[in-house]
Amino acid sequence: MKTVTIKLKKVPGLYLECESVTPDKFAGKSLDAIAALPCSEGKSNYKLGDWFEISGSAGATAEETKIDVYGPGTSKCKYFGAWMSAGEVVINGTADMFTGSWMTGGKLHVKGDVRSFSGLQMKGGEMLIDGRAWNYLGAAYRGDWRGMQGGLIRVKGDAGSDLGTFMNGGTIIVEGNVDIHVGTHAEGGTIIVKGKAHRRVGGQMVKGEIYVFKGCDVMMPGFKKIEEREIEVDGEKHVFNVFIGDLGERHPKSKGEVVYGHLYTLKE
Amino acid sequence: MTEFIIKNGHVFDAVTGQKGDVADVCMKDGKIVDKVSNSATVIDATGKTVMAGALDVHTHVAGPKVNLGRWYRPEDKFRLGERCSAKIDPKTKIEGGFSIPTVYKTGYEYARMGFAFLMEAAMPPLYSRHTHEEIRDTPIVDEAAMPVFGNNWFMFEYLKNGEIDNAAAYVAWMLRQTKGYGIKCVNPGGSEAWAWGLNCMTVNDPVPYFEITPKEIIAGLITTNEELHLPHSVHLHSNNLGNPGNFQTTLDSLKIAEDFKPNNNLGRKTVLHHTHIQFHSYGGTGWGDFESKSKEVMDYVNKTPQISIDTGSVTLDETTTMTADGPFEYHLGALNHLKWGNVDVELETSSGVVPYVYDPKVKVCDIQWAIGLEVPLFAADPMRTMITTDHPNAGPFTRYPRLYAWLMDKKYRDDLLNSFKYATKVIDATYLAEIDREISLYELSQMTRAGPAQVLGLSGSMGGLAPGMNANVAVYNINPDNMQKGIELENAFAKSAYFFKDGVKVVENGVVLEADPVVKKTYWVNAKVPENKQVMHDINEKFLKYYSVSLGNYEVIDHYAPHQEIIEV
Amino acid sequence: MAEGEYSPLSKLFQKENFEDWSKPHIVGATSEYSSLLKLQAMKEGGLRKYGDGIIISVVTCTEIKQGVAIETGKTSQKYFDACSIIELHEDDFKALGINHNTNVRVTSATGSVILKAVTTTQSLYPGLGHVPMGPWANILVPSYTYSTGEPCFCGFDCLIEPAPQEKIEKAVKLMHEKCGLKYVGDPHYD
Amino acid sequence: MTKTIKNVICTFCGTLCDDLEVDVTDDEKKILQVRNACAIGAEKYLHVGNPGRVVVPRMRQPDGTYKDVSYDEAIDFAAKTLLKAKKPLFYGWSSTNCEAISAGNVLAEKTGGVIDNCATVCHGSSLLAIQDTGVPSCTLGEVKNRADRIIFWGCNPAHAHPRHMSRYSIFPRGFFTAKGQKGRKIICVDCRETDTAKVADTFVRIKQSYDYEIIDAFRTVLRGEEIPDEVGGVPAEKIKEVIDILKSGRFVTLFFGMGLTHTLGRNHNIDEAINFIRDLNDYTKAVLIAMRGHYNVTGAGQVLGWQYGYPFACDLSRLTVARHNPGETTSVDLLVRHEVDACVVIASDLAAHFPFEATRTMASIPTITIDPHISMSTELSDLHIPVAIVGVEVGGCCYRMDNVPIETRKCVDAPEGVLDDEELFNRISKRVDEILAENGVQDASEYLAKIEQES
Repeated sequence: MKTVTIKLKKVPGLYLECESVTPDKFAGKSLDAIAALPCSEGKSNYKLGDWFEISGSAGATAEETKIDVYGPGTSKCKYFGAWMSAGEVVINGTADMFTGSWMTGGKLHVKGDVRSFSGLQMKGGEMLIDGRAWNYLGAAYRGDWRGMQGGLIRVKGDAGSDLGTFMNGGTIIVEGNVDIHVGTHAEGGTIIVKGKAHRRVGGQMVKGEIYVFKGCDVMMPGFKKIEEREIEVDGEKHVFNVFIGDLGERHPKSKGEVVYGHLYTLKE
Repeated sequence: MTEFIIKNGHVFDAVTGQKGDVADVCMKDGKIVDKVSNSATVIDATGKTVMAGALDVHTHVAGPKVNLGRWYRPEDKFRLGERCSAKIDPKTKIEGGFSIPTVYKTGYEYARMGFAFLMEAAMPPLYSRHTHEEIRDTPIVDEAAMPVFGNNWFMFEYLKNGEIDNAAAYVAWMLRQTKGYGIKCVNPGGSEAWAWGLNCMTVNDPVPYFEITPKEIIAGLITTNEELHLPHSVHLHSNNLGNPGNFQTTLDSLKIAEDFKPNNNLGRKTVLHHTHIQFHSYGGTGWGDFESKSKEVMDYVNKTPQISIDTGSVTLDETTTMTADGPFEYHLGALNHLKWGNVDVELETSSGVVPYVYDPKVKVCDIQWAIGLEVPLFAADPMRTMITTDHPNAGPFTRYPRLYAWLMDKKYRDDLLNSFKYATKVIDATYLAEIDREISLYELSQMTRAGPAQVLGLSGSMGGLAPGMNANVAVYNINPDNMQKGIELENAFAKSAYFFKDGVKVVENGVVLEADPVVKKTYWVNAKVPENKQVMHDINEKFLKYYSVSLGNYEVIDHYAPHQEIIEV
Repeated sequence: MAEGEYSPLSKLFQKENFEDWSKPHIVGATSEYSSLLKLQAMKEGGLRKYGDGIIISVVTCTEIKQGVAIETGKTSQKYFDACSIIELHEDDFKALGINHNTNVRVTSATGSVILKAVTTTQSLYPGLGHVPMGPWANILVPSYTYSTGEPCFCGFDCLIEPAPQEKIEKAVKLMHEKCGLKYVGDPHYD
Repeated sequence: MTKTIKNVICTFCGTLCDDLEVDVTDDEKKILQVRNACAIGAEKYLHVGNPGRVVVPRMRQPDGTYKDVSYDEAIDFAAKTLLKAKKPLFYGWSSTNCEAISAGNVLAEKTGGVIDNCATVCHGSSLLAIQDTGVPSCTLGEVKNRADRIIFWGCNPAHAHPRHMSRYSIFPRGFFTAKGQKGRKIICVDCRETDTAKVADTFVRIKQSYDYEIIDAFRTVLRGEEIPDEVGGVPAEKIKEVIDILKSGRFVTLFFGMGLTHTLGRNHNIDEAINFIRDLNDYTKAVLIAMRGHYNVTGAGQVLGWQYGYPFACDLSRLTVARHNPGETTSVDLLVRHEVDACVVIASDLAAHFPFEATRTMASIPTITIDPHISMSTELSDLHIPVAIVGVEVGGCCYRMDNVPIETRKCVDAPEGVLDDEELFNRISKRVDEILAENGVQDASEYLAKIEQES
């Protein structure tokens, strides 16, 4: 696993779009070829070399390439690891919007926070966020009914609103608390929230599982409690209240009986 | 204006009868001429194919439902992660959208494929100002739009009482107000029934409250059309679109045209044009035993000379269906549970927009694709058969080159047919496997140039290379002697070597040279009818009581169509 | 208010009265969280007293007077009268201990301004106030948009404290001071 | 003697009433009388020349005063500011005609800006919801002729659209609704009992910011499932009663406004309302219409739609691709996150209607305001360019709240020497081309690179 280290020279004035900071774009390139990759701030088109000090060497293929990102202004850089399919990206600090969006594989580790629209329409791969994540984590692009299809997103801190909108598959685990609208329009996949949800959990949900350990303030009227069951979730065994939901939404039939979304809250 | 001469290209033109023989085409002051002075710029077209500018008879490129489609499909500009929005040529504007392109992309892509004229298929009269604004902003290609009359309250009353001269006076007034081109009839009676959530499934279902059947509406509209000697025939989208077993309704609708004769002095020989006939030739009782009935429908069409059709072939892409047939879009939305848009227009029509994915792995979509190719291959008279995809319903117009390649190369289409997951089921349900016919370049020029020009009544100025016609000439890198096959043929049609619009070189090697060359015209028809007090009284009364817009603000003034081409009839 | 700094009120929302919610956004944090505070306060017997003021939820909507005043002119007296008011419910007047048409200081998570408290013909429920859309209302509106682009004009919480002596600022002067620009009158409207 | 102009279109709110009559003096200089207009419309026509009207461009000096400058100076300053900026914001467009918007889009593409209209602070959430679930809608004439069940959810037409109720929704006698108000059942759902609620038959008072839960309860009852006995301050019996009223109607219409778009959940409230109307279509005909605020905010979205494909928040700053990310490219987010370094406010008042966080950023970056009157934004901007008022001094196309285009009429001449919007944008675009040609560069990004090399 070859490592390329890039360090931001100065904090961008407005913001920086670094779509080219992905193992796929770095693989098999020399240092000055990497430095020639494009990045832009509004109208002005720059080269990666203008903004980043680049060292180390890139692997032959994307799997063998690891990218370490340092620097004070990473919180103003967008599209880190977007459309990456393999390899590893480690961001030591906060990353701005669209981090790891349209990701199909590989590992993305963000040591700080991640702003909105990260992990958008993810198909595979793994994303680990040590800080907090903002809104639309693992959601779908505006207007698209095919949301996140696979992969794993793990957030150690809190997450914002609209978590996993239009989700079709994959798993999102949030250790902290979550804001409104969890798993809206979900059609599959699993969302595990170890903390507390504010309101509107599982609105318009068709299929899929949502675990909210500390429950939510106001339950959706469309959810009905059916039973209490012990389930093993993310390595821990707990007894959960099981709700089926959103009864206001249209639910398909598969093999004869109707498919519902499931909402689990801890039984204390 | 400069002069051009295109030397020794293989010319295919049905108007002058040239079937690929090497000849020169001369252009001066925007018109085709016999010869030019030696100061003309020479274009060497050796080993290339030369045709007139193509005409698209039926496409949804401008209007309120097209724009609702653009509004509510941002992912169409961002298709599957790779951006479908970019600035392709140095001088042109940013182009956007795959199934519903923005007006700039529409104009530039049609020019790159060598198209000179587009017919906007459905224009709600109340929104005609919006349609004309979009037509004005579409660069390069000439355009016209057909207002919809099949569900108009005035037409219901006049046709119910058989007052043909009142109906003719109303249609003439409406064409002047909306700067429209001809009579479009979508799901006659059905869209008005949809205002109460109902529909007319066959030709004899009466419309709620107005008690008129689609058969009477179609017959009345044809009579009115011939009474006014309009350049284009009635453009029909019959009832029961898209349901299995609807080929019977289609045949009933086509039979209505038997006892009518064309009556105009613009060279039109047909009385009824049935559009996107692929959607109307389905057999079977449900999606399980869904099969192709294109043979039965095309046998009837080949027998009756006064009917013309356009195919509406499926191109197996993720696209957006949009039509003035409100009830059909609601049922399609209930079928695939995707986002459903709907706009009902007061006193006039309704419309619906639903995305649809023609997935090669789904049996029904493959059969629809096969039907879309069988229809032109069964056609006996290419002059009465036009190739369209009812853009964007069956597929985006940018797929026309692939459609031509499928029709002109049997191996290219059979490879796809046999690659389907349910290939055996599809082959049993359709005729495509047995058809060996390959469309020739000459037949293609009839289907896309001379045929549409004749049906639209424009054969005097468009669709051919005879002297005096408009200088719309397309040159493709196709050598008829050793014609490319499959994907190369498709790419050759997609990027024309040269394209001249009204004598101005607009495209060279697939690159559009200027952002907005001032060559675009808007066509509309001004039908002269005697003064009719009764109709004007009805119009004033209805506008006062039932319209939400006052009569004084209904007309589309000249400011919306700066370069007009008025056809006096 | 620089990045990271809070208005006095939002300190209240964050720390004392309910669990520690870490905000998703630092500047202009929404105080919609604080409807949690109201929820909690309502459980404890309805009154939302805080110091000598009360906490209510505020909505900003359009008004016919405000619409007409826009056409008269944004610097006209009619616009000043139409937009620098806050409508409260009778119980809230009693809770504040003031009578109608007195000035109050209204503080939200992102700003505070002086408005005139008036009664309304369009009845509210206790705990809901209404400020007509305008420059005064938009000093209070938090700019957090939940990543949809739409700020929260309806349903943010404010602390209302009686301030009979203080004067309501004119719109342009208010804007200049808050933006840190030197206010110099203009012949067009002074 | 006076001249009467008929069928004048009132250019204030989204209802776009087109039956006004304006009396003007013979030399078409002054408006004397307006008939058939509501209070707001009348005020607009009778106070065209009020003290706040400006006729010469004003440039802000360092000491805070404004000095009159000529149009050419103003246009030169505007062109240079936009070219120097890395990412200019073009906000507003809702109170001008569609021709000016097209001309403005040309300028925005040349200078790589973000084009955004008033929908971001008005019905932006509705447009996001339409992008998720589509919109079953119709024209206002269909409502007038057929609707017998009307719901006003979170909107107050008595105050915001005064003539809407008498022209389209409650009182008119249409083709199938000859009994007018008697033949219709009006339901008003809001957190305060507005003046519209006083006209309605049933008023449902809900607790503020619980719309999403209540509509979900409506849909659950519609599917025949059980709901808790009290949702968002509304008892379950009330919900069932409203559902029965709606199911018994032949044509249900839902009008919704700021009550749904501005409260907690934003686009999801309208997403849920659209799904509710779509479910109702299984029982009876149901449509919904958004109560758009300004008279041409719909037109701004339509022009941007057919030219670049998006309803609002269209980011052209990459000069080669048009992008749309509400939450990133919308005006409030751009200003609050300091992602734009120049701003053009056209035909709207940013400072008065944006949260103060965003206004403060606008005051700190070079700003050009294009507005006929003095407003909050003009006092915080560096340059104020006056233009003619659309609908009074200039014609042009505008779009009503149900997307119907109507051509506005010119009643009086503009004051001496005042340009109209379209003319102004064409001249700025020409000036931008001249500057690019002088520096021998192809487009704005090369111009910026050239400047950075020199500095």
